[in-house]
Amino acid sequence: MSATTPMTMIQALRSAMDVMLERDPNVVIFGEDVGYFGGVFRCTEGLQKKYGNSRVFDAPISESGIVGVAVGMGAYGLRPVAEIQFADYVYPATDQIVSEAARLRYRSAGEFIAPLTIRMPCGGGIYGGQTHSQSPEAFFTHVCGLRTVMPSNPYDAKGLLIAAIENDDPVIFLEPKRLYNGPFDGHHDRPVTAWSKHPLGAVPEGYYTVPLESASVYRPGNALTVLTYGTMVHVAAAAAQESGIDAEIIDLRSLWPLDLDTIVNSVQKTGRCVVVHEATRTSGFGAELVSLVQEHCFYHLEAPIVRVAGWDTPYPHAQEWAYFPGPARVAAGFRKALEN
Amino acid sequence: MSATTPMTMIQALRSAMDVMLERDPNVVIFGEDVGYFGGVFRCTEGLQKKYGNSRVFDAPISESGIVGVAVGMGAYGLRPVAEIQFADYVYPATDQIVSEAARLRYRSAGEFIAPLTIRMPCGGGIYGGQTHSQSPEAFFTHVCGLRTVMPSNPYDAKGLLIAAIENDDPVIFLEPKRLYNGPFDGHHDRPVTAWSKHPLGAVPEGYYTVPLESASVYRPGNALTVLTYGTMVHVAAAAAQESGIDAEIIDLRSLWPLDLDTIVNSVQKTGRCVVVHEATRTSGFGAELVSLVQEHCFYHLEAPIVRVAGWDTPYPHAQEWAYFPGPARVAAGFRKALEN
Amino acid sequence: MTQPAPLRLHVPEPTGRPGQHTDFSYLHLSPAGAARRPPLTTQPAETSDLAFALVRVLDEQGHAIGPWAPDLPAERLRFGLRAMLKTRIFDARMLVAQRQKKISFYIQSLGEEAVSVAHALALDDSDMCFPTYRQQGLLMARGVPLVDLICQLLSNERDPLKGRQLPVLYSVREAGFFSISGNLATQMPQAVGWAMASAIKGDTKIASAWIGDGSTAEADFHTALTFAHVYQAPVIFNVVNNQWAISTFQAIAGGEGTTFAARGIGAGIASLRVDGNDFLAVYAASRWAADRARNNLGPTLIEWVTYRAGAHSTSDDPTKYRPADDWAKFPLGDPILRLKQHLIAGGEWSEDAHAALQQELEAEVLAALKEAESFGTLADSHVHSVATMFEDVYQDMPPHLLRQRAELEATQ
Amino acid sequence: MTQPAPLRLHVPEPTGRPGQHTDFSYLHLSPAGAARRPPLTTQPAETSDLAFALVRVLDEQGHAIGPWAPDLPAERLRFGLRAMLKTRIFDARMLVAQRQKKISFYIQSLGEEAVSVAHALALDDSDMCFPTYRQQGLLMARGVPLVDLICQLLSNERDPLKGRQLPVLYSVREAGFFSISGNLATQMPQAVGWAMASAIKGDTKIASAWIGDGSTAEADFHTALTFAHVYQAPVIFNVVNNQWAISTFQAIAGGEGTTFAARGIGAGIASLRVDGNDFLAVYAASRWAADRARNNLGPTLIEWVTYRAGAHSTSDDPTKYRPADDWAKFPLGDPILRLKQHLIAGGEWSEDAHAALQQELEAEVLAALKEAESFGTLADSHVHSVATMFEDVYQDMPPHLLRQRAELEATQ
Ligand SMILES: Cc1ncc(C[n+]2csc(CCOP(=O)(O)OP(=O)(O)O)c2C)c(N)n1
Ligand SMILES: Cc1ncc(C[n+]2csc(CCOP(=O)(O)OP(=O)(O)O)c2C)c(N)n1
Ligand SMILES: [Mg+2]
Ligand SMILES: [Mg+2]
Repeated sequence: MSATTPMTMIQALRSAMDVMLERDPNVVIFGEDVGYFGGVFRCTEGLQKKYGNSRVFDAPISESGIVGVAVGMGAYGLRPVAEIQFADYVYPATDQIVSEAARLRYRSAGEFIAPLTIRMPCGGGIYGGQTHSQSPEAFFTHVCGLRTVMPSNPYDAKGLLIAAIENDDPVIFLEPKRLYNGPFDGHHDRPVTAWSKHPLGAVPEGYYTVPLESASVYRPGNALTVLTYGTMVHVAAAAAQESGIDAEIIDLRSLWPLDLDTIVNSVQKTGRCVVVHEATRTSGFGAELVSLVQEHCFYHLEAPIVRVAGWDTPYPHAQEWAYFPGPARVAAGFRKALEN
Repeated sequence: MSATTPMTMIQALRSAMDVMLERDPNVVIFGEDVGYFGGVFRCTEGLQKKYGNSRVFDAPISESGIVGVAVGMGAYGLRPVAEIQFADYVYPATDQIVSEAARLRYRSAGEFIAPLTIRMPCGGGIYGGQTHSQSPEAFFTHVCGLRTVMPSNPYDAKGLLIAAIENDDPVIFLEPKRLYNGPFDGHHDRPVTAWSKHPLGAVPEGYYTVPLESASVYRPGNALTVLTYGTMVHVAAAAAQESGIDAEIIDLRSLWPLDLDTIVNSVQKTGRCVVVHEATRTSGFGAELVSLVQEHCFYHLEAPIVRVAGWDTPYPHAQEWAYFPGPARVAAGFRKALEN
Repeated sequence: MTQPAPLRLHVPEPTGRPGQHTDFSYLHLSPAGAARRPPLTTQPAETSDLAFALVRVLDEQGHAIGPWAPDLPAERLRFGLRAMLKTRIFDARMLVAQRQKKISFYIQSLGEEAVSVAHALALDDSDMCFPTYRQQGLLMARGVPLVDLICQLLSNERDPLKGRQLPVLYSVREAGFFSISGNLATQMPQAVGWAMASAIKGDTKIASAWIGDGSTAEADFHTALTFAHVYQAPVIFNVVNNQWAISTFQAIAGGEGTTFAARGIGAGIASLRVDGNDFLAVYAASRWAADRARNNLGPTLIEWVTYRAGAHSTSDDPTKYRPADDWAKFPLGDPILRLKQHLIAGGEWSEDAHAALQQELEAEVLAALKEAESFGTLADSHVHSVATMFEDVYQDMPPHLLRQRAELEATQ
Repeated sequence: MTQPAPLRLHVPEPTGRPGQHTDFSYLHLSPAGAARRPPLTTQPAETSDLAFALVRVLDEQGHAIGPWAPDLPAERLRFGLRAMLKTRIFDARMLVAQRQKKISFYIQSLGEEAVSVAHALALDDSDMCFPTYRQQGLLMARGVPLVDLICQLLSNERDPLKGRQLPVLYSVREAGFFSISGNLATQMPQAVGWAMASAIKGDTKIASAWIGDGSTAEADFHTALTFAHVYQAPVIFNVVNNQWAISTFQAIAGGEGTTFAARGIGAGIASLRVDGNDFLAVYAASRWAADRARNNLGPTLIEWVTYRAGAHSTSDDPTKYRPADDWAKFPLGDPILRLKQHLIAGGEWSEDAHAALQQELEAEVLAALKEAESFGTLADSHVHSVATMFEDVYQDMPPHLLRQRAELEATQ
């Protein structure tokens, strides 16, 4: 593996796209404002200049069109990497994702495939209000044929994005925007820490992958198992540290299909489980995790599995930090899982 | 309550709309082919003739437009009842449902509301293949601000539809198409039975409601609790009868918000639980039900909660009956829940 | 202004309902030969007139007249006639098979054969078609083996799509026929993306996409126009205006007082309105559009004016919502009869040859049906194994699907 | 044909980038007074020329000329000037407040004030506007109390939207100002539905909807056109072509070689392209459209040609993607200066009066800000209680939200 450099998540994502544009002439990148300007979060900055505007270009403001043309490009043989400016704006593309990208291989019995990667920033914590804060992963995990991925750090972001681009299935690639510039642990009133201070902010410069369907144990522990992903990995870590509870934190990385073995092994060891996500609770992806754990580890469970999640309300602007499941709420969830 | 008549589910739904068009001049009905022709499943037959074409009319083939204009009508003060021809075709309307109808009251702090009812046939069993068979309820239950309802018989269908139309929240009203003409129990190779032979096929002619957020105990029992809705209510009943297992079958009717008390009371009594739905399993609404039961009844559970659901594949045409969770698979789920 | 009158909702109605006679004057036809033929390099906005006119080549006597009359050898015309007739005979036979319950569902293209067959002749074989469920003519023109198609219809053990799709939702990659979606209009932006990909790669292949009048109301239609215009994608948009979308008249999709071709003009796309039952006009307009696309001159939209002569599908009964004899009165006639008349008028065809061809094709279709049936039908449960249901969801089967397949096998 | 050359992808570029000068000739301007004014009863297709022309009233000297020159008393013009100036001053002051971190986010409408203010003057107060985030001019023209607006911007305890929405996403039902969505273009079909409802009820109210050039690429724009055309809904579509959508030039939304007004023609809707910085032209065209709608003559689409003089929002830096001095060179000038010039030319206004007005409005805005700040800001956490977060999700709070609210209160 090549030498590592400290990178933010934005730089790591950009590096992944750079590497893939270089390696594979079939990779193309487009989306709203991604071309000349380089994206509202600057993830594609400089790529148009480097690879030209038929490889990296701006798209009309039409999420359905962005995904729709990506499906056609995929069928042609390209590997489109499309950006949706905010995950909150993916809904117009639902039909092209659910009815088309996800089912093209199946319905054509393998004649046509849709090897797309659809990147989108998700999650709150930037005072973005109800339309710049959502985490819609549950929708995607319900759709067979899709892969859903969410990194929690620069190293994984780059390795997973390369793996996603190379994968022949359509991949929904969710990027927790609050992590773009630092490992946010939920303490919004404290100074921002930098990725350069985090071990997973050291990123190889060249090509490497983090395999899909593999979870990582972010923090080993014995008291209980935490199943989480994205920003909440860091919040859970803060909760563990602050509560002194020896939580084993599993960063799922790939939400679906997922790495069930790592989950089952951990819960069978700890006997207790807390599921944490930022998305609204009801029918969130946490419900699937709870179901899997109780199906596979029922006789090892010593207490009910606890869910800590966003409330079942839109993400409010002014009350953002009462909505966001911060370390205090996560730690309360830990304590609940340790009752009895 | 007025005199009852035997009605199919189609007749009961039509009767509900007829009653509401008559009672409330703000009720309007539209959708693809619903006007002159009366709908591809004939649910609105005769209504345009009776109420005129500014109350009941055809819409362009645009699900996003149908829901979008319904939101505007609702804001004006009408009570639109929109039909989506098949639930499989609701995806183009996702943004108008999720970002608009569901959040209009919230984001305007109550200044504007979206009192829509969006009817759509769902479920398989008619050899409709992957685009005429889907059950997308899980999506809707994840969206705060929406109500999701699914009746399993003519009596409930009419009473729930009237309640939905009268309700000021947006209601997704899913109609299991395989039940339109008879209480289908999953035995596709047996002759179709008629609603006129079923007690819940006797429907009052006039106005009545079945309250939202209320489940019904379709079959009392002691061995285990079955949480289900729609077509699967009848399949579960067949499974209970054929297996001789004394299942208590709860017909949720309102999926979300739901009647948690009825669920908890039953599971605390039986100590065992099977969740059954036709939709794909992963991140299906069953996952939320499993989560709720394990959260609220953990110490009463004697065995893992079992999910019986559609496989995580598109709904195939030729292998339809291997996909559909019929009585044998449901009964196997019962037996699994009784192990240990 | 004085106090205005109350507003009222306008709900378009067809000019004929059961028991009445349709007044087809709403079609605004031009005579054959009347519409001009602009150069390939025309500016899109300059085709405005053609989006409201009607390009026609064949006159009442079957003569080819005017600037659009193509220079097509009789050989090719006979090939086209054969493909159209084959399409019609195939449709008729499959309808019978559906009534016999061998096939679970069917959609015919009766009366619209020219818009796919003649278009196919104007494309290269490596160009990709993004069809709807009513372009079986493309398959006939491109010579796809009938047995393969019928196996798909029968959902049997040789169904190339493994029983996964409703009958008629074919996918034939090697014939440049994209997998048909059950969701209307989704193929439109996909065709644009495919065409953009060809341009990105510097290839020479173009795409051609199909949509019905009713489905133009779907957002994806407009999205496709926008993207095609912005990137000048080498794509052709075919709007088959067969006047009906199940029970709704084309005015419910927005055809009243304007045309579907006009949508293209608004989006900056060169657009034509063409007699879709005139084989020569369809060929000529398609060729014009294909040449534009292939020469980096951008997309073209063509509205084909035709008539859905049959029921929408085998689930539909059109006598419930429109006059039963509409097709007989439809002013643009029958595409097969019109091409036949043209060939006979030119001494290139005869009634006898036609009768012989008819017989030959009927035998061919029947033989294919018989052979296909030998591989079973859905009704007799000779279908792909249930285990195949779990394949192709992903490239590699993930553990959860392996578990589910095992669970299914355990309860079988 | 000979073997064609390789295809290539066309990606539109603006005529100016940082360090260059924008060539505004792409705008294709007509002189003031040149565009004809058709009768209200015109057929939509007959407005084609006007969708490519430019309706203008004010000439270089500030004189009102041509058939569109409206008959508007000086009183109303001064009212309009005041509302535009108030909008501009409000914007400027709120930008400062944002930089001071009193407000978390802001979007100004600099340079586009006429398209909302003059339009508002052409509507009745009971007509409903379906705006985007850049039509604060409507609020000023309709006299919404500034303190209410600023409380929304401050997300404070008096925020009428209870802190739920980003700043500027107002909802003011009693001023006929529909709740602004953060999701682009969704308001378009909603406006059509609202207008259809008015028609269904036989009322006389009409709807007016707003969208940016970039957002016309969203499917909902086209869907709205289709439904409005089909049902002849009493609605006005305002496309504010301010040349930019964040960093993308209007050609990326499909403005190259055509106009946004032309989209309406294709859909069978009467359409105009109008100088959006010409207060009189905006009023006249708006009035024409409103009169058509109110008289059951159907929808109208108007493209307002203007320029987004400021940054997209406080999160944006336009010098990264366009020449910094573009606005100064924009050929349609500044709507406030142009109306001021017209009034002064007619002896109805003076530099002194203008200066006094400016001072008065600055004081008014400052006073309102001060009063609003007395109810707190987001920064100092004087916001609606966290318990309110659970309200208005449903009409009545369901048990699961009661439980969640209790859970929140327990961990606070
Ligand atoms: C998204 C979606 N909505 C609705 C349908 C149901 N549907 C199938 S065909 C059809 C009519 C289409 O009419 P048109 O586009 O005119 O094509 P034609 O059948 O006339 O060839 C409808 C409404 C569907 N398949 N997909
Ligand atoms: C569905 C959706 N996609 C993307 C965005 C992000 N976004 C917000 S404003 C904007 C640009 C809109 O440009 P335009 O329509 O021209 O309006 P203007 O800002 O120029 O007034 C974009 C892309 C959004 N809010 N909603
Ligand atoms: Mg049609
Ligand atoms: Mg703009």
